[in-house]
Amino acid sequence: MTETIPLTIKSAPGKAATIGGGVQAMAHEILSHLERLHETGETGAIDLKSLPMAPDEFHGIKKMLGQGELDLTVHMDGPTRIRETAFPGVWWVQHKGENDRILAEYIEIARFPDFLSAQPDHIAEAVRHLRDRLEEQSQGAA
Amino acid sequence: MSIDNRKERPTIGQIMDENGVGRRRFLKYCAGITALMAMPPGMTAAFAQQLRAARRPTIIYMPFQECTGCLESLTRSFAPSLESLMFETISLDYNHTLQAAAGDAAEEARHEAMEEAWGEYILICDGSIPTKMDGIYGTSAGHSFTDQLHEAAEGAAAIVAVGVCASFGGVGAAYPNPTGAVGVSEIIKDKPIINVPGCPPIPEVMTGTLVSFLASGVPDLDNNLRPKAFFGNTIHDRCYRRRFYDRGLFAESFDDEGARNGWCLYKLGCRGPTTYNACATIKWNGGTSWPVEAGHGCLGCSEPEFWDQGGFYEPVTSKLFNDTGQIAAGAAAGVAVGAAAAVAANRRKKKLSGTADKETSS
Amino acid sequence: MSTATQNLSGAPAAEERLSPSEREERAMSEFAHHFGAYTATNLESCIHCGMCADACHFYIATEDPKYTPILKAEPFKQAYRRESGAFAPFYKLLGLKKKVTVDELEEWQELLFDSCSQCGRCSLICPMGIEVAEMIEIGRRGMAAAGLAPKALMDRARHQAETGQPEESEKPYPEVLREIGKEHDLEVKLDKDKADILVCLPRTDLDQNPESVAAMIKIFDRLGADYTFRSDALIAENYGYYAGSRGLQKRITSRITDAAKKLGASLVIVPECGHAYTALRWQAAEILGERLPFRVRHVTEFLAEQLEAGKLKLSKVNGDTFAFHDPCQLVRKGGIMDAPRQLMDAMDVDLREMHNKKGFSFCCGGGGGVNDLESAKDLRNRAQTMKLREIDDTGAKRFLTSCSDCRVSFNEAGENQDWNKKTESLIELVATQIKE
Amino acid sequence: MTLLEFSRGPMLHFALFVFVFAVLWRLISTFMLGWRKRKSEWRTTSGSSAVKGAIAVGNRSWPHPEFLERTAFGEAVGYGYHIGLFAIILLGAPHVIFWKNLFGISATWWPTIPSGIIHVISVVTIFLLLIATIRRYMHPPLRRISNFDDWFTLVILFGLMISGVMAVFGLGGRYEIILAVHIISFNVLLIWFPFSKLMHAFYILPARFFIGYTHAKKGAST
Repeated sequence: MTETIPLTIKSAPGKAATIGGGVQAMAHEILSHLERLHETGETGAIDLKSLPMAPDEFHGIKKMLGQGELDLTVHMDGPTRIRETAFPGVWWVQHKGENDRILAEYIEIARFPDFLSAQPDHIAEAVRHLRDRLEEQSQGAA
Repeated sequence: MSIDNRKERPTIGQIMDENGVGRRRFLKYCAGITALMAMPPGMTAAFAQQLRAARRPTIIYMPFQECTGCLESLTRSFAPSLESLMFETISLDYNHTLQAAAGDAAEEARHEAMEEAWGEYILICDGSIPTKMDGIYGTSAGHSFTDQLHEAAEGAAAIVAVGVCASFGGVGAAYPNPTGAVGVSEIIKDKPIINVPGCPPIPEVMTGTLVSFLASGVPDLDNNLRPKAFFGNTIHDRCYRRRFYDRGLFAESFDDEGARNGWCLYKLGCRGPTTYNACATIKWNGGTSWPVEAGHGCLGCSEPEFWDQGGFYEPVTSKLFNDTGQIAAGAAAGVAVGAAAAVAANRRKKKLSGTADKETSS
Repeated sequence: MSTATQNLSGAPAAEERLSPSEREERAMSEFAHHFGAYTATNLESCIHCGMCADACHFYIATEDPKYTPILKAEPFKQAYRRESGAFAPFYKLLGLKKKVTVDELEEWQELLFDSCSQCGRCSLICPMGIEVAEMIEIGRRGMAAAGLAPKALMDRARHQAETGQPEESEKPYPEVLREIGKEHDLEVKLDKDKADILVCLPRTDLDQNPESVAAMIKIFDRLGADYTFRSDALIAENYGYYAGSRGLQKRITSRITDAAKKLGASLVIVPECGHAYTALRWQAAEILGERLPFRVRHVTEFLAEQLEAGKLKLSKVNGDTFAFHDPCQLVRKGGIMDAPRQLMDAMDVDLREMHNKKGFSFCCGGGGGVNDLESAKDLRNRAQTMKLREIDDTGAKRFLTSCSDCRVSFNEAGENQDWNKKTESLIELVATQIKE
Repeated sequence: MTLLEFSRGPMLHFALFVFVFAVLWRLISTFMLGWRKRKSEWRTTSGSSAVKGAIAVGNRSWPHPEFLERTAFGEAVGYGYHIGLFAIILLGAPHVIFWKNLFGISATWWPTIPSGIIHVISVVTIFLLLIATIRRYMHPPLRRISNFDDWFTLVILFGLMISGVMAVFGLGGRYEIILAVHIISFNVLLIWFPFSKLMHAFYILPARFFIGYTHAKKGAST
């Protein structure tokens, strides 16, 4: 039982130590979120836009997190890109508006990115819609 | 006016559905807004839900002593996209400057709009209000600005003071303030007031404030009544040049090596350390750039007494001693009093030591 | 004022009859006499760093904070702040500095007399460069003026001013001197009318160390100097200085200076006594307010000059190792840095230096009149213990010094603590090694 | 008028006035109290004594090794916070700007230390001041001779240092308020200066010179 289970990753995580303190701190924050997700299922997120980061730090974090299996782009008033990092459960989410302007960019720690899930109020409405449809049908049948 | 003539208005969610705006498009828009407001990304979905449930607001936009710069800024805030739709949704029911109607027709339209949403509309004020000589420095439709403000404020759910003038008096209140100009909060005391200062304010901050008010009411405010979400940090705290400050690297003039290297502009009068605003993160012109990035220090336009903080090119810590005469007078007086004290002490010594000296001389 | 003259007339009970307010007034008056730019700079400079405590043998020996040197100067400082400092009127008006009261002065008597030997080590450590010892000395002067100096010192000072010797002795000291001469088969040149050199003697040597007196006579004889002792100016010590009384100190000093002037002497020799040196070498001219028409030299200083001039020839001491105690008043405060060592070098003395030597030497524990105070006995014993240990640490067999007062102190300490060394006089050693 | 404007406007003006006025008052009155003419036969001439006096001004900065065993700790702490304070005040970038503005000089030669180093120095200096304070309280002679002057001066220094650090690190409230508190504590320091032990900054020169001079004349140890 000593053999390690290999993670399926596209690019190996970079070495954070060579980048600097800011990246280290970020890595620790992600780790604590990830532990919580693992133990309690609680999700978390870290906003990247509000952190005053130097470009090299930003790239340092990107490099450290690496690239996982998924890399989706959704076009919707500009591209929204959702990447799974080399650490499953850690997602890199970037919303761009028209003209490639970044609206929001954050790291999400969750089983699945919230943006892609159906929201409760959406679902509530879907329940209503589907019920209406069925009623229409049954009325039509009658 | 009373609440009897109020009209039921659709929710924002309904408007979005009518315009065929997908839910994820809306969610994405909200992600942008929450990011602007530095809300945790996990809050986005909840925020979107609240915003969808909010009713389409009525907005009354009242210009006073203003230059239309803030309105220019506001109307330029949106690229033709979902944001513009949001803007239309919260569009102005009354605005002097933008609407086609003029004169009595305009006044009538305003009163109608106010009546239809009495007690629920948002009043946006732009410009300072002159108070000297019963406010005759600013009148419109035969009423002074103060009277108009009082009337419009009465039926408002909240007031948003847009720009440094409406917030704190701004340029109108600059020394010597001939018209007795003040900000809205000096006159209206019984309504929630949100200040969105700046000259002009960042457009995203204006819409962000409005949207967050729609979703969850009056946001957390600082002691200058500014939303903490946008005005919680200084420019200096969030400045990308901060690390040069920390390393003691400063531009000494606008054309020196330091300026070319993009070093800290503190010594050139940057007001970053004492200015609370979101320029460093949200930036201007759709995130293109902002003053410090363009090589000029912050002027501190979102702060009270913006115009009276000393020269723009004097550092924050400056505006110090300029009266050398006073120092010289102090020095001269010190020497004189010191000499007098010594003379008095020597006289006292002679008196006190009279016996002792006699003792030794005997 | 009548009280003043009474004091000077030396009526023993005069100062005991003073009322508290008279005492306060007199202390203030004496303090005021010392107000000036120099003392002011010293008093204004203190930053209360407490370092002077670490220089003081009395503090180091006891670790009692009240022995912090600058604290001893407090009455004078207080008087200065209230009456002479730049903001004196405010201190006075707002009551920030109270008048120096008799109670305070009485409290300070122990600090100013028992626990200060005027050794001046504190003045060396002060990072601000304050002459702490001098400020304490002024404190003593205020005490003396107020009639609050220890009776043991005051009585002796008055006696010395009146009669030339501090206490009645079995025989008058000139008589004692003559007998010592007879005993050692030496001719005593006493009371010559004219002489180039006036030599004084410590009364402690006359009382306790006749060998030392004989050594002085022998040395001056061998040098063939034109010298004399004078009955009216025989005793070198100045109890007026010990007690802090400016008036008495001046009268006692005048005995020597007047005699020297009468003799037409060009040189006055201070014998092995530290305070006598300070009193005559550095304070006589100041207290008399005139330049002295003669030079004042300590005997070691004089002998070193003779050595250099080739007039004094010394033979070598063999064998033993020596330690030497630098008397504070001669070395640290008096500036006789090299003379004793020049003499020892000439005798090829195998000198083992103490850890604190020359200007940094610890006091013997009994200088400045402390030896004369019964009340100070315990305190000085504790300081002496420290000193004896330092001497023993040198590993030297024999122990030398050049001050009779220090010898008194070391002898007392030696007796108390069963110390195995005898304190010897440098002059005696020179006398035994002097070549024909 | 905001607190910040008050602190660096009228209050600073007032504090500077008091400082210059009272410092000169105290110094002038001290040095005009009269000099005694000394009459002893000196070992050295006045000229060479003056040289020795000047040397003593520098020499006293370094303790004699004989005393170090007992005083090294106190000396080190004292030295430490003095160096710290001077480095911060004279070489910290915002302070340099402050002085330049105050004196109206451009002084492009005036160097600054990178803020990161100043931050470290500040924290160390506060720590050393704290040790000095504890020592003043714990060390018996120090405690015995300490008075209001000593304690109050420390309070002001702490106020100054802590508000400065808080302003720099953005702690405890809004920057301009903390900055104002910082400048106000500086003003209080300026006003307190001439009446307090802080005057040692001026007296240290003449006092050391005098002891060097008078001891040289006697040949005594300095």
